[in-house]
Amino acid sequence: MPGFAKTSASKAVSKKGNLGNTLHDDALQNNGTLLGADELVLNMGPQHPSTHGVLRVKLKLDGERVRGTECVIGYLHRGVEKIAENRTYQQFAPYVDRMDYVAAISNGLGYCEAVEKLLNVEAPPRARVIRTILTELQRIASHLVWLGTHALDIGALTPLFYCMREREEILKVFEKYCGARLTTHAFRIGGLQYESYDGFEKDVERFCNDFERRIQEYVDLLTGNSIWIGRTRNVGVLNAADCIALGASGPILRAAGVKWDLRKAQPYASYDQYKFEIPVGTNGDTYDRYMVRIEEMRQSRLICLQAIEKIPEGAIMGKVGKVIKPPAGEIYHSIEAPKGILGYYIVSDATTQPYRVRVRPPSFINLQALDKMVRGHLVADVVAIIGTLDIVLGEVDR
Amino acid sequence: MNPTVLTILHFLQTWWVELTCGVVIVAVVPLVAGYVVLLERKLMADMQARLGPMRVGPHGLLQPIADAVKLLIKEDIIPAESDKFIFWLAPVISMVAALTSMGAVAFGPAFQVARDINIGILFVLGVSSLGFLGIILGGWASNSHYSILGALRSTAQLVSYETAGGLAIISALLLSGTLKISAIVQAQYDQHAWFIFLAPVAGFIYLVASIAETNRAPFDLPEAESELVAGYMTEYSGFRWALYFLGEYANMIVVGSIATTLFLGGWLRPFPNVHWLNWLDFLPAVIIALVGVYCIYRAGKQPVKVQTGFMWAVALGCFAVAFVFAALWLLHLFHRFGVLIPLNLDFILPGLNGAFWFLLKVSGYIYVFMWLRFTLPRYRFDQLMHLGWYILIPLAIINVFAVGISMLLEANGVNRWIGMVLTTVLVLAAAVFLVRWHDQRTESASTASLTPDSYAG
Amino acid sequence: MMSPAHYLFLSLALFLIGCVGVVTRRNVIVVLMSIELILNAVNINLVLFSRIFGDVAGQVFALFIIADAAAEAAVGLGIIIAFFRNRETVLADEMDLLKW
Amino acid sequence: MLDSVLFYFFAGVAVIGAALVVTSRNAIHSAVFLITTLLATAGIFLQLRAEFLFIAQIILYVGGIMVLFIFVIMLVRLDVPLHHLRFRMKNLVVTVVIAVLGAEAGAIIYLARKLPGQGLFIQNMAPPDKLAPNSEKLAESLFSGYLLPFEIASVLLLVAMVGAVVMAKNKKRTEEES
Repeated sequence: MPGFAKTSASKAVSKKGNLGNTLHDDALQNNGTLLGADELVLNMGPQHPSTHGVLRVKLKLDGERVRGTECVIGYLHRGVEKIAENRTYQQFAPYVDRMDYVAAISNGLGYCEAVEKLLNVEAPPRARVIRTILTELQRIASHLVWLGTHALDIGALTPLFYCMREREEILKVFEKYCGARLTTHAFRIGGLQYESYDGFEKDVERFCNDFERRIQEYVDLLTGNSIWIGRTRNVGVLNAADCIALGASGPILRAAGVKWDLRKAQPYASYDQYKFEIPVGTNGDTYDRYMVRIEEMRQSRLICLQAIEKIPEGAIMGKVGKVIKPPAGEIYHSIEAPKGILGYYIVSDATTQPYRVRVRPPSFINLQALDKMVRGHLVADVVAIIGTLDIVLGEVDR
Repeated sequence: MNPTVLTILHFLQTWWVELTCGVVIVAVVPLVAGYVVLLERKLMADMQARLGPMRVGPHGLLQPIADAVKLLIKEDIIPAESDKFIFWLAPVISMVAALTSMGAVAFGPAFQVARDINIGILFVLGVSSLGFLGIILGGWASNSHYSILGALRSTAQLVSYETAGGLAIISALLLSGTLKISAIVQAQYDQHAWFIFLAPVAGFIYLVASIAETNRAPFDLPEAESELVAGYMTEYSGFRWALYFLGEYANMIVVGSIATTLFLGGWLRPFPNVHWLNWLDFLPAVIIALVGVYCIYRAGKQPVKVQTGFMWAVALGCFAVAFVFAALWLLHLFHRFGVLIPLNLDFILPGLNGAFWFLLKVSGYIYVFMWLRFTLPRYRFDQLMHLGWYILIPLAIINVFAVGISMLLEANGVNRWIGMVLTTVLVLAAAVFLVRWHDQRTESASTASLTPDSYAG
Repeated sequence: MMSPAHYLFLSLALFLIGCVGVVTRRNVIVVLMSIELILNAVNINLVLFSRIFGDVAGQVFALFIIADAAAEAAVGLGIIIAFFRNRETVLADEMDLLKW
Repeated sequence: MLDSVLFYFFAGVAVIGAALVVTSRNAIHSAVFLITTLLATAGIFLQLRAEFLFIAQIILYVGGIMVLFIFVIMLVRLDVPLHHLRFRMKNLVVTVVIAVLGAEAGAIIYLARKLPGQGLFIQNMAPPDKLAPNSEKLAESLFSGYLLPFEIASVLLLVAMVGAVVMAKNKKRTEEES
């Protein structure tokens, strides 16, 4: 029965809400209908198992059908962009890791390349190849976290643990390389601080060889499963025009059929040297996004395999002084992070500290699409759609 | 002697098996439920490439007790705006219903509380279905949106799937021709087949419906943790929450028992009519003893001395139980060869053996539940309702007719198995048709902006 | 051993309590529930007589009454929902559209 | 002995429950107490050897009808304070009821003194095995002698179902959809 319960928005936050108790003295004024036109406001989050952190979504429901949403963000706001104005360029580099903490290395790559562009230096080829390998591993790790949590949101318990098992291997590589697993701070402006360790290629190769088989395990569990298809197909459809209008990028855009990947369109690091495909979907629904990300993991694996074939010898640090003092000016540099286009806009006033750093976080912009995607769906779909957007609240709130 | 005492003694003499069973149900089922939880976690861990609880006791064997203690001493939180009376009452209803319905379950030919009611299976069904009053009332009383959404989902789901499950049960009841539990099992003995083989579709429908009735994945929408936090239990904590949990797991055992009684031959051992397989009656003792042997084998590999001791203790326990089985068997033999022992324990051996097989089958059934839970994603609410109303219920109705037809055919001299296969094929064809039809329907509906309301389903 | 009078007294008590509910309560849903009480009291009588005479007919009619109660509840609650949707009340004395 | 203990227990629960149904202010509480009463009545049925009715009462009444009630109470908001508008003759009705009950009780006690073991006070009803096996007997009766009423009852239920669906359906929404 539609609209089984009604409380107006103000009521939901006031002390009321017992649907049908004798305690309400304002029932007469409010004329509380439960049936009919009015909506139930459900506060989803900030403490909720599947809002991926501290996202709060106010859902306006009719029965279980979503009539509208309102995202409340900022619970994890730390003022990263403001902090940048009081740190030197090097000092700020670790902070960017804390934005998208699921894909810290990608953040670091974007920032370092942006500053390098500002300084007009280039990292040496060896550094760029190692950066590429680590970033692609990070992309796989990020997609694994996405897949596990997304499947968990839809109710499949097991893929999460399989995904974490593989991610663990990647994190071990990171740990061996730079000592940290999550917020790695692996790159430095101008190149790398650390040489790759002995057996780095072998580790990556072993992981990649295993990984094809492991992907097949997830595919076996999910892709052909009729419940999974039922839960994801035609859910949260976002077509190409909408994606472009909302600025959605990354797998969301590609699932809608737009073949846009900065790794191909504006190659950075050493992506121009490798052959890989850009997987695209057709419908732009949750299932397509799932397929696109699964395929992206396969492509990342191929990139890694190609890259470890020929890591050039040479220096790992470019010609960057101890004190970074870029000329006055501004720069925008963007990379294809696992979640979409990650851009850094840096304004320099020729001091050691940036005048302003502005981040274009993919999660934040993709989150805009939520309202459009969930309207008319059920509560359960909201969870699936939040999962498929692959947001990280550290990046949304910064 | 005092007449009152005599009355009481007489009462005890008549009802001691029933009383003991009652006490066992009330005292042991919670513990068993705790261990079912542990088993579930262990199985889940095994399927997910991890270890599961390992800290409390060797291999986490004491985990349920630790959990119970933790839940007991936890602060009892009652939400401020909740309806206190019903908030208090709801979990109790949930658990009492599950435990009461267990009273009529026959765990073996000798172990049943309500031994001779001639509506046995209906009693189990009806009383266990009262448990969801606890869910709906608890969801309402907690004064939380998540809770009430969970309660409403639960109501709609239970009403739908109880219909399908009831129709599936009718198929089996047609075959048995009685509602009495012991007579149902006897009918399976007399007809030389478990009813799952005579009405496979009904068995399958009951499996699905019972998963939905116990709110287990993939039908765990009322408590879907990723959507409704914990559904109707959101506001519950501590021991009240534990009561819900207990009720849920006890309910699993109840539906397992119903399925075992109706479809899997109850307490009958495999091939009960084949006499050269009579050695299977030894199997319970042997299996339990083998578990003991395995424990001893594992005991040597334990890293800590305490754990080794514990394993030995478990092994000794197994041996003791196996010995009881064996001793009773020996007594039975003595009896047969004329050595008279004054105790009349005749009913106990078949009783224990029956209980062993019965519990084994119930465990198998519950294992299927768990396996599905670890494997499948969750249905969405409208999909759940559609599955119930558009596929399972029509299929169950068709199946009732099919079973009736096959019985008529048999009465008219057609070989039973031929009739069974024919009707089952027909039902399966109907199932394929239903699924196809429903897929087309949903495909055309998904293009429309709004699908019909799901609660009305 | 209980005599029929005990059961009849119980039945009467339930019947009268149900009547009180029907007459005094304003909430239509509670009125419906009171009607269920009355039907229930009748059922006790029917089952009692079936027991006294050893004739199953009384139970058959009790079964019919349960079916009737189900029908009544379904339709009654349907009316209440429809009414509530239009007038947003379930109180009997506010259902006064015909009292003009 | 056991019989009368059971009877007084069930009867007491039923009557107290019924009284609470009528007096409690909260409709959900009323429903809960009605469930209690119905379950106690089911116990009485069991005592009267009507096993099938016992379980029918539990499954149909408690598991079906009462759930419907609770569902509707949850859907419909019932929380208008009741104290400012009360039925004027409540006290009168209650007095009448208590008077009738008292008169009945008095009559019973008087008659029991006067005619022990006769009429309404017969000690031995028909032998219990006359109704056993209950569900079989009931089914025979239902599907032979009372087949027509049975079918009429099923038609009644069907009509009620259709009527309930038609009435509860939200017309606005259906128009939107079509």
